[in-house]
Amino acid sequence: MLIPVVIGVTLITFTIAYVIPADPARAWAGQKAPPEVVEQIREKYHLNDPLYVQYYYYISGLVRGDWGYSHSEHRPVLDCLMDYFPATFELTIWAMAIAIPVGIYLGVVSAVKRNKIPDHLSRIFALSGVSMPIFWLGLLLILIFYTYLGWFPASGRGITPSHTYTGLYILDSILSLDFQSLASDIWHIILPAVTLSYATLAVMTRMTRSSMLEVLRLDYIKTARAKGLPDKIVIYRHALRNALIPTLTVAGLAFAGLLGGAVLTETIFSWPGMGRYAYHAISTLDFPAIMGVTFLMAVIFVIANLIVDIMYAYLDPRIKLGE
Amino acid sequence: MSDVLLKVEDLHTYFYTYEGVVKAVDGVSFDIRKGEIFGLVGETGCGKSVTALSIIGLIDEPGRIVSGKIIYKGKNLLELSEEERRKIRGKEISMIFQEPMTALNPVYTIGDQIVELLLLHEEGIANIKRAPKELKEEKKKKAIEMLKLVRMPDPERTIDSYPHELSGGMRQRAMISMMLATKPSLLIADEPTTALDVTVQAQILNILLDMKEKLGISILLITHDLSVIAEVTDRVGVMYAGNIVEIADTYALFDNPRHPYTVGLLQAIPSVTEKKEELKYIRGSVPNLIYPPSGCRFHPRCDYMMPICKKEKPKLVEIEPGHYVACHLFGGE
Amino acid sequence: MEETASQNFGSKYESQIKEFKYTLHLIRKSPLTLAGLILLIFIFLVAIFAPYLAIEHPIYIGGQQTWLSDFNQTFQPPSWKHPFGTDDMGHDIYSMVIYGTREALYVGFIVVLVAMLIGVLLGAYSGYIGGWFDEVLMRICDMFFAFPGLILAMAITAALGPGLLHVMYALMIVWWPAYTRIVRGQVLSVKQNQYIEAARAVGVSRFKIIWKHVIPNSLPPILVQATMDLGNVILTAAGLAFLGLGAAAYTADWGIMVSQGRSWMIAGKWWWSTFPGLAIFVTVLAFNLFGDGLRDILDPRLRR
Amino acid sequence: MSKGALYGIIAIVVIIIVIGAALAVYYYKPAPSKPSKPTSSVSGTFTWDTIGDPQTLDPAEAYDTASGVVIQNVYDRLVTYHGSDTQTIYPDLATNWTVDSSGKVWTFHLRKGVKFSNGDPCDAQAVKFSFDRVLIIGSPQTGVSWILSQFMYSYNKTTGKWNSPDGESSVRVIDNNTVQFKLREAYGGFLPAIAFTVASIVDPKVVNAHGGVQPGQDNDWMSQNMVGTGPYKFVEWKHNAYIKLEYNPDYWGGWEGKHFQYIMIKNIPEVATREQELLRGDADMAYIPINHLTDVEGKSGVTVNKGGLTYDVDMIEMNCRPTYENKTNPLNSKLVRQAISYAIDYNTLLKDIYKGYAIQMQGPIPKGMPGHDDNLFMYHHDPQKAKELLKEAGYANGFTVTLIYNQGNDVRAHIAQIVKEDLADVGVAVQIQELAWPTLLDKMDRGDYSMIIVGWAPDYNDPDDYAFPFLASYQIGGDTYRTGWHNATVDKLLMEAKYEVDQNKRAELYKEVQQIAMQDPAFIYLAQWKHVAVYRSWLQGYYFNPVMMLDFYHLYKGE
Repeated sequence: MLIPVVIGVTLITFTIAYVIPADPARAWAGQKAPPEVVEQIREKYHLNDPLYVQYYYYISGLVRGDWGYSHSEHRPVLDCLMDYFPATFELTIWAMAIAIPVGIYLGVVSAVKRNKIPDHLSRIFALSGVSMPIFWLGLLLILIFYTYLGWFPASGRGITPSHTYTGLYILDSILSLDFQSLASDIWHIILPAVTLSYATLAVMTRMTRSSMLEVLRLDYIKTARAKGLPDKIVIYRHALRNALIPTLTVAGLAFAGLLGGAVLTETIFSWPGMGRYAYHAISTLDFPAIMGVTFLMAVIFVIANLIVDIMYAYLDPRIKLGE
Repeated sequence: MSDVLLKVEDLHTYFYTYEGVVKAVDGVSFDIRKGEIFGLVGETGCGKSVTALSIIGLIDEPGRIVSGKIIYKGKNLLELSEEERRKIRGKEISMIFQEPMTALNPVYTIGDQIVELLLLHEEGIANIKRAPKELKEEKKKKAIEMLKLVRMPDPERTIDSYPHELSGGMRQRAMISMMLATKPSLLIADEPTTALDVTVQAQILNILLDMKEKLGISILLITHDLSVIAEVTDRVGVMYAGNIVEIADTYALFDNPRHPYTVGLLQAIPSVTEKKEELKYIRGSVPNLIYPPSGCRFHPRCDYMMPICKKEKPKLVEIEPGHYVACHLFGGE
Repeated sequence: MEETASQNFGSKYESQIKEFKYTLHLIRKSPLTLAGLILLIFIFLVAIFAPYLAIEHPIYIGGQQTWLSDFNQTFQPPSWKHPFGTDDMGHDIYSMVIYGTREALYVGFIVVLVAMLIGVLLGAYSGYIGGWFDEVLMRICDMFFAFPGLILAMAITAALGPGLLHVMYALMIVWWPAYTRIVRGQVLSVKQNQYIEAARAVGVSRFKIIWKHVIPNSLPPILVQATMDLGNVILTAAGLAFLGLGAAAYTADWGIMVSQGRSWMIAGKWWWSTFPGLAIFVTVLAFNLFGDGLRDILDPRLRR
Repeated sequence: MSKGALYGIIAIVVIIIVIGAALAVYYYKPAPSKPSKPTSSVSGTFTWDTIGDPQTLDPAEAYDTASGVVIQNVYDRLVTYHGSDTQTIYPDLATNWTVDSSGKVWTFHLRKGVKFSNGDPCDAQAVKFSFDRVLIIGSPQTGVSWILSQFMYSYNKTTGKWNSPDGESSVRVIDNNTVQFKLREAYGGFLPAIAFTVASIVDPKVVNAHGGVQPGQDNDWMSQNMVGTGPYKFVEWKHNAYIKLEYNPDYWGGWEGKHFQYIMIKNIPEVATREQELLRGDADMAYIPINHLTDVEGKSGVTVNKGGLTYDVDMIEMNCRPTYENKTNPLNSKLVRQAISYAIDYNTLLKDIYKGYAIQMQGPIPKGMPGHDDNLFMYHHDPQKAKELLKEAGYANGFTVTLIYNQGNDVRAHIAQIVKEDLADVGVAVQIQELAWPTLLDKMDRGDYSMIIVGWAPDYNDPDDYAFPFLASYQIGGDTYRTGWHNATVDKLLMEAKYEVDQNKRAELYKEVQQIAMQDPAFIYLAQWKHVAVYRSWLQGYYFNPVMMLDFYHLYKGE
C-alpha cells in the first residue's frame, strides 16, 4: 500500500505545485533580488525543465535520501522536518491521549443512556467540539487560562530539554532527567493539546456511540446480562471491547489527520510544528518543503493504518494478521 | 403444590412502540415443577421469548412488565430489586439463546466466559481481571469439567478457543455448559436447536435431557418445533397471540389435543405414516398484537367459532387433571 | 378498475409514505435533531430575508461587494444602533453577519453538491462495474485520504490564488473521495442482493439498475454525510480564511470576520470576532445536530 | 501481548502525567525567581515577541529584517551609526579611515586586539576575507550582494579571477591592522552601504572549517550558526520558535554599566498573544501593529515609544505601459495618473488608517534621508481637479481598474478600501484583488497588473537605495516594481548621482529627479511611517535609528 500511495501523493503535490500561476524562483529570491539571481535559482533547481524531468529529479533525490532544499528556511527539507515533526507529533499524541478516553467515555454514556439527558448532554458537548472554529476555541482558552487566570502559558513549547534524543520535549526531559524543562514543557502543551483534542473528541464520541448502540443489541450482550453480570462489566468488558474496533479505525485516521490539521492550533499557540511549516511553505511556494511534508504525512498515514490493523488483531481474535 | 419451582401468574408484558402498545404477553400463567422439562410452543411472534425474558428479567425499553407475578421458590421476582434479581440471574435461573453464533462474545475465549460466570457467582468477583491467578486456574478446571459433562470433544483445547473457531453445535454445548456451570435450578432454553443442523439438534436435545437427569434441574424449553416438544418435554404449554391456550402433559397433549389451535398445529405436522392428500394448515395469519382480536384471540381463525368467542376471552380451565384449556368450547363443562 | 391517480400513488408508495411518516415521528421524538432542524430553518430564513433584516447594505463597485466605511463609527460596542457592534472601519457587524449567512450556505451547498455529484457518479459506476477502473479509482481515493484535508485545501488554494471561488474549488477536490467511498460501499452491498441479480437476468440496463436500485439505497448514508459536511465545509472555509486563503478582507464572510476580529478579542473588543464566530458555531452545530440525529434515525440497524 | 498490556501502558502514561504534573508544580514555581549572576551587571533575559523567522544567519545572504537584527548584534562591521543619528558615520571595527580625492580608494585602520567570540583574532585578513566572500558567493538565494557589487569589483566564477585591472579583489591587506578598498566606481553611498549587515566581518577560520567559500554556493553551516565579534554570541535557533543569544564576555566594547545576559527573540504570529505576553510582563518588548496600539497604550508598565520617522514607505504603483491585457491602458496617460493622485484622500488615510503614525510621503526619497526635498510638490485631495484631469484625458465616464495587495496585510486591506471609495467618487471603479505574496510578485514581474499597493524599507542610508529602484528604467537595472515608467533624463541623472562623490551635487541631482517624478507620477506616494516601539517601562536604553536594527547591547532592565 505504501508505495502506490506515496507515489500518488507526490504526484498530486507535484501537479498542484507546478500548475501554480506564479514563478517560485521569484518568491524564493524575494522582492529585491535582481533578475539574474532569480534566473540562477531557476537554473539551479531545474525550474526551466519540463515537469516530468523535475519529477524525475525529485524522486531520484528522494531515493538517495535527499528531500530537497527548503527555500523558505534556507536549509534542507529533512532538517526542517526533523525540527518540526516531533513538535507536531508530540502535540498530536497528547491531543489523542485526551480525546480517545474522553471521547470513548462520552460515547459509552451516550449509547447506554440513549435518548436520555446524559446522551443529549454528551452529544451536545461533543458536537460543539466539531462545530467550533478551532482557532476561536484556542483564543478563548488563552483568554481564560492565560490572560485572566494565568495558569498556563500561551506560546511556544517551553524550555528545551538539556539533551535532545527524540525531539519530543517531554520524553527528552524525562530521559535527561531535566525536571525544570519537564515541568515547563508539560505546562506549555496543555492548552494546545486540549484545543486540538476537542474537535477529535466528537469523532470518537460519535463512532463509539453508534458502534456501542449496535453492539448493545447483540445476543452476547443478552448472554452477559443473563449471566447476572453487573451493568458496568457488561458495558465495559463485553460491549465496549467489541465496539472499540470501528472506533479504533477512526482514531487511526484522526491521528493522521491531526498531524496535518494542527496548523490552526499551531498558529494560535505559536507552536513550531509541521502545520505552520507547511503553511509557510505554501505561502512562499516552497515546493520541496510542501512535497516533504505531504510525503511524510502519507507515510504516517500508512503507518497509522498499519498500527490500527495490528490493534485490530489484538482486539478482535477473529482477525488474523496477514489475511 | 410443593414441588413447583416457578409459578407465573397472569403475566402481562407490553411494548410501547410508535405504532401502539404491543401486548406481547397478555395474561400468561403456568408453573414449572422441579426436575421437569416444560415446553412452551407456539408460532413465531406469539410471545414465547418475551415470556422467557420476563422470567429472567431482561425486558428492555420500550417493553415493560405491566402486571402479574413470577414466583420463584416462593419469592415474587418482580418485587425484588434489580440488584437481587441480578444475583439470581445466571446462578439460580440461566438462559441459553437461539443463535449460538452470536450469543457468545467473539472476543473472549470460551474458558474466559465460563470462568467469568463462576467467579461472579461463586466468589462474588465481577471483574475477571481482579481475580487471583490461582482462583482462575481452579475455575478453569471446573469449566473443563463442565465441558466434559456436555460431551464437548477435546475440552482442554476448546476452553482456550474463541467462539469463531467452533462449530455451531460446539458453541451451543459451550453455551449450555456455561449456563449450567453454576448449577442453576432453572434453565430457560430459547429455541436452542433452531439454528442447528438436524443431527446436531438431536445431540443438543440429548444433552439437555442428560443435564436434567444429572443435575436435577428444571428446563423451560421454548420452541416452535412440535417434534422437539414431543421428544424431550414432560409438560407443554401452547401459546397463541400472547396467551396460553392449553397446558398438558406432553403425552396427553399429543394424544388428546383439546384447543382448536393445538389441534390445528398437530395436524400441520407432516407424517410419513399416514399420507394425506393435502397438508392441513390453519387458515388466516398470526394476529396483530397491537390490535388483537376481541374475545378469544383465535376466533377469526377458528373453525368452531361461537358468538361468545368474539365477546369474551376464555379462561384457562382444568378439564382433566393436569390438562388446562382456554376455550369456550370447554368453558361450560 | 377505476382508481384515481392519488389513490394509485397512495397505494403504490404506501410503504414509503409510512416510512417517511415514521421518520418524521422519530425526528419529533429526538429533541436534538428537532433543535437542529429548527435552527436550520431559522438560518435559511435569515439567508432568504437578509436584505430585510440587515441595517446596512453593501454596494457594488466593479462587480464587487463593498461595505462603505465610516470612521466615526469604528469599534462601537453592541447597541440598538449596531446590535453586534462595529469593526475597525465602522462596518455594522450585525448586517455583515446577516449577509454572511447567504455566503456560508452558498459555499456549503455548492461544495457539497458538487462533491456529492462527483462522488455518487464515480462511486456508483466504480462499485458497479468493478475491475481496473474500480481499482484505480480506489487507489486515487486512498491518496486523497492519505493527504491531510486542510493541507491539501491550503495547497490548492495557494496554487489557484486566494479568493472564495478558489477555496470552493479546493474544497470540492478535497471532499469528493469521501462520497465515492460511501457510494461504492453501498453499491457493493446492494449488488449482492437477489433483486439486482434478478433485474440483471431480465436484461435491465446497467444505468437503470444503478439509478433505480443502487442510488436510492445509498441515499440515507449520503444524506447524513452531506448534512454533516455542510457544516464541515463552512468550518474549513473559515479555517482557510483564518490563514489568509479565503474570502477578501471586509467582505461579509464569517471566516474572514472572525479572523480579522480575533486579535481584538483579548483587547476587549470581543464583538467583532465573537458574533461571526457564534454564527459559524450555531450554523455548523445545527448541521451537525441534524445530521447526527438523522444518522441515528436513518440507520436501518438502529431504526426499530 | 498479554491481556493487561494495553491497560498497563495507559496506567504508565497516567502515572507519568501525574508525576510530571507533581514535579511541575514543585519545580516550575521557583524558576522565574532563579538568582541571576550576582557578580556582574550583566543579568537577566531580554524577551522580545516579534514575527517572522530569519531566513538565514549568514550575513552574505541575509536580506530580511528578522535575519538582520540577529546579524547586527552578533557580528560587527567596519563602521556604524550611533544612537538616532543618521547623519554621522561612527567607527566600529575600524577606528578611522581616509579617502583619496578620486573617491575610489579608502583606507581603514582597524581596532586592535579585537577577537571573535571563539578567541580567533579579527584582523585585516578577516576583513578582506569577509568582503571577498560576499562577492564570491554572490548571494545565490537573495541577491543581497548587489549592495557591494555596485561599487566593488565582481568575481568571475569561471576564471577564478576578479574583474579588476590587476585581477585582484577590491579589498587589499596593507598590514595586520590596515585594509584598503579600491572601488570600481566612486560610490556616494559607500560608507552607509558598508554599515549594512552584508558587510559584517566573519571569522575566516570558522568559515573554512565549515565548507569554506564556494563560488555561487551558499554555506549551509553559516546559515544556521554564527561566530562574530559583536556584543552577543549565538546560543540556539529553534526555527519558527525563538533565537537565543548570550552576551559575549570578551566583547571589545566591554560590559560597563547594565546589560542583558540573554536575548530571547520569540517568533509569535498571533498579535493577541504578543499583546498578552507584553501586558503580563512575560515579554519585555513586543511587535504591535499600529492598529493595535490602542490596546496597550496607557496600560500600566507599558511604554509606547514614538520617537522619530522611519524610512519605511507605502505607495501604490501604477502600470504605465501603453496597453494592458491587449487594451489601451488608461494609466498610460500622465493625466490619469495625476488625477488618481489627486483623488486620494491622504488625510483620511493618515488619520484613520495609519492612526497618525505616518506622514504623507513627499516624493520617492523619505524625509530625513540625504537628498530629500522639503519643498517638493505634494498631491492633495482634490476630487474636482481629478475629475477635470480625467475629462481632459478623455475618461470623463471613468473606467475600471484592479488594485492588488498581498493578503494578510491589514493596513493595505484598509488602504484598498479607502482608495476604492475615493476613486469611486471620481468615477473610477476599483476592483480589489487580494493575492498571495508570490503571485503578487509574479504579476508585478510580468507587468500584469493595474495598480499594486507596495512598500519599501531601507537597505542603507542613501537616496540611491530609493530613487534608483523606483525611477530608473529596467534597462539600466532599475524599475524594481516593473511600472514600465521610463524617462531618459531621469535615467541619466540617476546614474550621474549614483557615482557622484560630492554630496551637495548629488542632492541637486536628486532634487531634479524628484520634480520630474512628481509631475509624471508612476506611484501614488502615500505615507512614510513614523516609528513606534512598545516595551515594558522597565526597559531602559532603547533608541531608534531608521537605518539600524534594534540594538541589544544598550538595553537593560531598570527599576
